[in-house]
Amino acid sequence: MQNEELKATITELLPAATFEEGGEWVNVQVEAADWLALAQALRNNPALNFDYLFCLTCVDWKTHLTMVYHLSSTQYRHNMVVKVKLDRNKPEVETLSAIWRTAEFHEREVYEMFGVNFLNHPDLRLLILPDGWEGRNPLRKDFEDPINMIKL
Amino acid sequence: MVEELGKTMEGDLIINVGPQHPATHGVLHLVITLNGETIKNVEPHLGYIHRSIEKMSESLTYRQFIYVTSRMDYLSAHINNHACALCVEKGLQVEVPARAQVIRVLMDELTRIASHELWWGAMAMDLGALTPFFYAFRERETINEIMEETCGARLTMNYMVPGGVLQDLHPDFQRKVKEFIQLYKRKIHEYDELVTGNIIFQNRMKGVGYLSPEDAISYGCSGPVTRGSGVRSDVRKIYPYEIYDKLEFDEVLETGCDSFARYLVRVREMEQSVRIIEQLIDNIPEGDYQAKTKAVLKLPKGEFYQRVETARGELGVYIVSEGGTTPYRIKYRSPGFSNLSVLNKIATGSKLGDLVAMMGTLDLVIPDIDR
Amino acid sequence: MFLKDYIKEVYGAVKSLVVGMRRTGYYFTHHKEIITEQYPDNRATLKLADRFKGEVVMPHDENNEHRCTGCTACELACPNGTIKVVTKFDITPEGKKKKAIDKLVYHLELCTMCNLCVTACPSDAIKMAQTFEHSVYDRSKLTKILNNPGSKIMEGVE
Amino acid sequence: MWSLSQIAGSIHEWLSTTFNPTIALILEMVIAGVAIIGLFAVLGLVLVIMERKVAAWIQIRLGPNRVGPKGLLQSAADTVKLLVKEGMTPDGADKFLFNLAPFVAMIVAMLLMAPIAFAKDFQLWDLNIGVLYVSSVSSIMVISILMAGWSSNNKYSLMGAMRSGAQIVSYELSAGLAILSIVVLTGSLQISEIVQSQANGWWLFKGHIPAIIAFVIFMIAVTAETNRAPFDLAEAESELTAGFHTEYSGMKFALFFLSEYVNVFIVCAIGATLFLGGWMPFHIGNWEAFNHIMDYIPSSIWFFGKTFFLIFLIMWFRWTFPRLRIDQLLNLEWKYLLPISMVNLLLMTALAILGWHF
Repeated sequence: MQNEELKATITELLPAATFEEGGEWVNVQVEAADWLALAQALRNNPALNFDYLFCLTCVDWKTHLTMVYHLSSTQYRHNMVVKVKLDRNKPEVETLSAIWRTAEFHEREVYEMFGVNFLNHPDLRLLILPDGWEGRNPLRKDFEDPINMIKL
Repeated sequence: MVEELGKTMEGDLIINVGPQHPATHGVLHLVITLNGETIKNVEPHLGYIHRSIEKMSESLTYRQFIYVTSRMDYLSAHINNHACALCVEKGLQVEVPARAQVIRVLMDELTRIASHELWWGAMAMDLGALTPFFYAFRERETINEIMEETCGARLTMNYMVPGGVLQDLHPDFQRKVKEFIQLYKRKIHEYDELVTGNIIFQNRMKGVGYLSPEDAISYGCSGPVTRGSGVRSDVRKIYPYEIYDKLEFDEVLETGCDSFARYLVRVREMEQSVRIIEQLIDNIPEGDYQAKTKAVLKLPKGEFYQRVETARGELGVYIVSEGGTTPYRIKYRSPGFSNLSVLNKIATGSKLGDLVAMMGTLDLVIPDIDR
Repeated sequence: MFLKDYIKEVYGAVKSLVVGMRRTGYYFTHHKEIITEQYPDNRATLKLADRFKGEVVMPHDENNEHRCTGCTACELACPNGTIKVVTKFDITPEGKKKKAIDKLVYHLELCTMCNLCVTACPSDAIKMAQTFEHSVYDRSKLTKILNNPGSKIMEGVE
Repeated sequence: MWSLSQIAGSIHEWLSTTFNPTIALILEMVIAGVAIIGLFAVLGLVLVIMERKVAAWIQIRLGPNRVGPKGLLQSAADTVKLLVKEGMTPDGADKFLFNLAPFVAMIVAMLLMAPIAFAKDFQLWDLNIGVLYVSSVSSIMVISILMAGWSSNNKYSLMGAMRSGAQIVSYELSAGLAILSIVVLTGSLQISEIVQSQANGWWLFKGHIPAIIAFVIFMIAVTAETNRAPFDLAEAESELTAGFHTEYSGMKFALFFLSEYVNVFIVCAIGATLFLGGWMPFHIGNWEAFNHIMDYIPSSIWFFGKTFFLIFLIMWFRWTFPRLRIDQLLNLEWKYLLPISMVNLLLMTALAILGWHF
């Protein structure tokens, strides 16, 4: 499916979605509350069939956090990007681990690196950081490593 | 630990495999719940070699951050560098000279063979056959020497730069690569004799670690792991980059869905890589090896995503740029991380001895998982 | 037939094992194939590739002159702060002040041999050497000063 | 010509003429014991260096080549290293059993030396149930492994020990049946008689195909019984780090290591005795001249030559094959080796009754 068709279909599914121009793929911005329903629709709609979540990450924009989901379809080979804006002080979003199992691991990584709380996640624990890690989240912009080899 | 797992019952045995263990090839830590010899749950604990390359890259310029990625999946260092260089080029809209493209593809494929070579040896070693490791290294060593001659290093080459490659090919490169292909063709039948055809090996691999195509997709697996389940996933074919769309090679697919299928995919992928090298080695176009770029690179504001096929699967580089000389945020979508997440799924219910076979066929490189 | 399959299975299994043993037996009897490099003993014949990246050095000519202008391009290009350029001001014969290097400090322990400094250098003052035996007992010995004591910049290098 | 039996005889004569019979007997026992311990040490050194060289050549390497001429003293240097290492006992271990286990392994290996005929008329104890003695004593070996695995208080060790228990117990069956098929032919359990019965040809050649099958099964079974690859599940290093001897270090580890190699020697010696004629020289029918030359080679050389050939075979297995999984290992025994060896025994019995062997 071409980008224009994709846009039309997604607007049909979620009229509130806004599109970001530029970039090679369709770039959708949705509200955190709408996201789970849209995700299910994207996965289950036979014309879209986005079954492959190949990248899940978060960007800290200092004023807010943005969850970035890269989706692809192994059947139609079309790609899209979904962005969900989150409140930086209390970032919360529904988990996708029931739809794409790979989200479980990636969300755990985002949880510890950015402090995003994934609601209804089956196993939201620290994955990479050592047990008992307290304090800030390493990949946020205000985190300064006490020992930074590069800036020595 | 016992309380955490929750599912544990009376009489279960919890053992820690790793961080120092001969089978994990690095500092992977698996907490395994066993019932006798049968695995009930596998729980990976990561982070022993986490260097936060993503955070580091945020304070490095677009020329500098590439070298760090060699340390992610050190066995396909060239391909990691390639992905980053491609992503920066996408942002800069630089046209890479034809010669540089061919050199890059040649290096990528040599790296892929070297990586699979090491995997093959280590895989056999996991299953208790120590000898194949040395035979694999004999071939791998010739590749390393070719790399050393042209790139100046054997493992972390840092040869790809935005706009092309760092240096031109060494004059001996073509001759040595041809010699390697000769050696490879002369020795490849040993792989079948020693390992592939061996009845013990086949029994250890067949039907072990069943991964259905649906699960492979849902868990975000990529590379030989998905292709072993019959799912097309070769980025070189589906989203071609560089000159891969002009080359003749097959995407290796096996439908066994088990460890043996994944094993066969990798062994046959080596042959395809040799095929690609044979097509290119006599047809390296003359010209520049590097496009003219500015001394200080600045990417325009925006987001750039580039995926390539490493020896382990799909590597994605996601650069968010604010228009400065350093990336605002970089995300590496490493193949190993997603491939590891499937381990619990496929290992549950099998024997402890199978776990090493499964980990072997997932081809885990721990720095790639931890980044 | 069950028995036939059974025998066939056993025969195939034994055959695959024998094939493997023939291969290892071949190497056991053919010592020409041995590929071991006897490293410390073959130092005399060991030849490393010209491009091998062992460490950064600054070549000096016979007059103890180097080509470094102290422009700090290498320091800026280095991804992890391996190179520190300490500059001083020389007085030229005409009485002008001229920037020159006092010391070019190189931390071998931090270096990743990425070659970025060498490519960044506008006057080809530094290059990669092919040495690789860097082990020392004291870490401080890995911090090196690349320019020789008393060295000057070569005539005509700007 | 000097042979081992003559040396032993002259020592015996000298001792009985010099001392009174009781003291002479005690001295003889001491000499025998010292000789066995000496043989142990020598075997350990020789077999370790042999294994390392075989492995190296198979793996296109040079192998140890620094200590002594061609690296032959490497294992002596390793022994010195192991001797001076600290003998550690982990905190949570059952100290008594933990320290006892390597000695049990050692003692079992020593006991097994008794009935082996090293050369013509050169045997420590030619008891009339020699073969039975060997197969029964060798099963005590599993106790030392279980002891080591359990007392280490380590999960890897425990799993290795349990695996090894299952493995040794099951493979003893087919090893026993293979031995039995030769006993059927010989009609005797005494080692010297078994050797004597092969004066006109080795059982491997005289016993037709059933003997060859028995020989193959015997080799597979003893490889499993001595925990060698491809059956080294008890110490599978990629699964269980080092299995039952994970916690052992220094000399206690060396004793396990040594007893493994001595066990390999013993089973190969038994194999050589049963199938390859022990110390009997190689004869071909009526080739008088050839047979005469063969007779000139001392019997001890024949015995050790055959034994080391079998040891090499086992080493060859080890450096070629991958390891089996525990369930496959037991499948192989119960579904393949045991039925085959039972049928084989039946055939062999028929052969013996009908007198079809040479």
